[in-house]
Amino acid sequence: MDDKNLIAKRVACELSDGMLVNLGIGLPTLVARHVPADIRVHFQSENGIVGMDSLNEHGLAEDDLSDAGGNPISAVPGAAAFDSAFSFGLIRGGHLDVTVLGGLEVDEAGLLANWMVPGKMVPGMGGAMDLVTGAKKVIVAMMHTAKGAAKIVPACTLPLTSARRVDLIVTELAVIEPTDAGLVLREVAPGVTPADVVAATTARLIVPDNIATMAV
Amino acid sequence: MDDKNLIAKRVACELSDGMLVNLGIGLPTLVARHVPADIRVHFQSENGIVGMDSLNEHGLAEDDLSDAGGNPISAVPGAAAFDSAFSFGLIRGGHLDVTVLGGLEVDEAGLLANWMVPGKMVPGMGGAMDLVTGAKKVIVAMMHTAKGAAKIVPACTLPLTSARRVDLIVTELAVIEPTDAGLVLREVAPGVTPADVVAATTARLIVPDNIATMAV
Amino acid sequence: MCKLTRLAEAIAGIPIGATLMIGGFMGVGTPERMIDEIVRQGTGELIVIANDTARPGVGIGKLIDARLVKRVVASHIGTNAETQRQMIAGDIEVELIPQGTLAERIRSGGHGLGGVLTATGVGTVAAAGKPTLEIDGRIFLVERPLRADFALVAARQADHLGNLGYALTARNFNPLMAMAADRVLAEARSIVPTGVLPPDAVGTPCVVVDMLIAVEARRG
Amino acid sequence: MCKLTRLAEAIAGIPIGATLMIGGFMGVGTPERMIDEIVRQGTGELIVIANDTARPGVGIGKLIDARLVKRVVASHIGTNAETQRQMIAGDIEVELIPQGTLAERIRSGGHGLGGVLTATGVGTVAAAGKPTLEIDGRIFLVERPLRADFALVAARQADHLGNLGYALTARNFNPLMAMAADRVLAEARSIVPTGVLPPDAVGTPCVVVDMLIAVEARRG
Repeated sequence: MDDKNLIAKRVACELSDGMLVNLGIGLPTLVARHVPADIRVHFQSENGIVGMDSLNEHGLAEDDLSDAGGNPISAVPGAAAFDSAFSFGLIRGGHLDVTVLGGLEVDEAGLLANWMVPGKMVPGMGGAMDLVTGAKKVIVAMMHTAKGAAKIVPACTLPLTSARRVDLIVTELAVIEPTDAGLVLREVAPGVTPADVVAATTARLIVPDNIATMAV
Repeated sequence: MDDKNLIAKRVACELSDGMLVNLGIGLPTLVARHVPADIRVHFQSENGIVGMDSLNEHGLAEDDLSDAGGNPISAVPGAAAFDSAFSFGLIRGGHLDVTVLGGLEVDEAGLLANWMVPGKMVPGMGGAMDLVTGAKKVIVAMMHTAKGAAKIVPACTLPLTSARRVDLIVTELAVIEPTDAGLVLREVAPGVTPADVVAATTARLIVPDNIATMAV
Repeated sequence: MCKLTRLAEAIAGIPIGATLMIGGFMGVGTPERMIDEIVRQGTGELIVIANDTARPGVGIGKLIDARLVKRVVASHIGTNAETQRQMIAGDIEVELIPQGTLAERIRSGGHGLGGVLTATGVGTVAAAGKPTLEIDGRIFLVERPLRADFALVAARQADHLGNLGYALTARNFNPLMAMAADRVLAEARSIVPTGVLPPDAVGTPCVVVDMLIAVEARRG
Repeated sequence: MCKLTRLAEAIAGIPIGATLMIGGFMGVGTPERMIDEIVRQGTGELIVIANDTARPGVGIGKLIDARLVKRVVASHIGTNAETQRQMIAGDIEVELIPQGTLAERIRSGGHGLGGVLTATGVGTVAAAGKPTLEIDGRIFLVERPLRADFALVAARQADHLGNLGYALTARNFNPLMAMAADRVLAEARSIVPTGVLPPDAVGTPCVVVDMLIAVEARRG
């Protein structure tokens, strides 16, 4: 299993039956592939649907049905469509159980920056600020480092996505939980030691005695 | 023609093709009967429909289709249904061309009181406060007096419906326009003199030289 | 996750003194089966948030008749003389809210907004005690969000997942309330297999519905 | 009152420098015929309020390619390198707004509300210069309503009166924008006789639509 699917598979363990879940573009979309067969998770695409599904057959793309990246998708039986105000009512109103997003930086306070790099990349926040502020549980799914540089840092240097602390960080090396006391290392990937994680992290990590190995 | 239909017919002259119109319960509902045949007016019922029509045939009542009084109605081809938030978005957002409401009192400032009599009748404002505050044009359609007592008064004694000045008052005696200068007598009913109107009104009325006779 | 629940069991979960949002407008689009069951179980001291109390013997009026309501938050009660009688006698407390403000306050509670800024009510008794905000030279009331312990909603159709489809003016407050309560109980005139209700006909997505009241068998 | 208008005539009514709301999300549910006609007529210096600018050659991206836009108000532009290029060169001004806030600000403009109270953006650069309000101990931004001179919306179906029905994710911002502009121009994939679109399938009632773009004849 490659790093990204390892991350996605671990994130999928956080999902349970009946949940409403929003997956960010990129790595987070892989999570849908790893949902256990015995539970039903409702995937929202913030452009206006609950019950999105991937479109695996050629020739069935429909102009009026796409994901938040504008790509053709399918819909499960029992899907529901709505406008953008309602879609963000679901997100902001506490109806969204889990959002899984990528990250550029997460810091010791558990704050996320994932929408811009001043002077370099200004894509816009899209729905990210609403998702992080409004979802019941925020999971950051990302590679632990970028070109060798730590992404889990003492304090974000990039503009924040929200003042709300995220709930879980899942990388190819570790599962880390932001808490009142700071970032707690909860799990390491198979073959990875706590020391490996600490070495790849510039933020202070709280390393408990008992650290589980990711069940992936 | 009885007094109430005379009022309704005069109010109907204010309507033009394509307008969105909301008629209050009671006297105002009569206005629908007097719309000229060569124009199409869209009637809103604030409980959630544009394109309401009266139900004239027995046996066609539908449980899920009623007016704001809970009575069965019909719908014209091209009607649209929606929830209460959208319905009041139409009203509050400046999309409603005309609202026609009954009145308990209208005063020299053109302010309307029509939703309660303290200690006597507390029905609630329903949609009246939104209608008077939000509609492009507010027409009060009412009998000129109640049991001999003037309803067009120097200053409302009953709780106001809105701080917004109404645009026109139509009674069985007169058409009166609230203006910056005060209440201006614009028209009298056939057979009624300006002096008759003044006598039935405790508010100061501005009586211009040229007063038309209601074209009813 | 099956949301199908027997009527008696669903209503038994509502404690005395609970705050209920109840859909419907003058009894149209009101969850009649749930109301009848509350009356049967006698769950009292309720706080009811609804557009109106309909008429005696109709919709929410049945809860008033049975004296199960201690407080009503509504836009009008003028069609129900019994509500007015209990109010004047001091047996029931009534808070009146302009209808558009009521709808928007419920939406605000369900959509996670901090409240509503509306010009409706400015300069009237409805503004009493409420903060105001001036925006572009115009005064708006700051109206707070409304939420409830339970929302009792009625739909024309539900599917097996709990998606709800509404019809005509029976829609009214139902989809707004279904977003604004801790527990959402829905009844539908018919329950169809998942997939029968097309995505564009769903007014309330199943994810916000907690219980779907089972239909009683008519055959056999 | 016939709202049917020829495409060229409808677009000719949009002056240089106008503020346009344009429906669609990454080109899905975007009024492509109207956009193509704006490009053909070369109406420039536009202010565009939309979720995004899609991609070069797609939807609103075509207006960017043609350099007809001086200012964009959107939730993201990351999928359009040309928008970013023009922004960095100082040829186009970009205001970024969180997507849920953008949707709600447009709704607020169309529904006559004084603005939106949202926690989204608090403590971030999106809060810069915005007033805040504390409600129940929680801080909310006061976000202002948005309106435009014109809304350009796309529907799956329209009827002869101008009622609009949307499909799936092509709905997105269209019904919100159709409420929030002085003039509303709609195009639909098909226009059906009045009565074909049932009342519950109407997403935008005809009363807010000013012009319905005529379909070009395909037969004969």
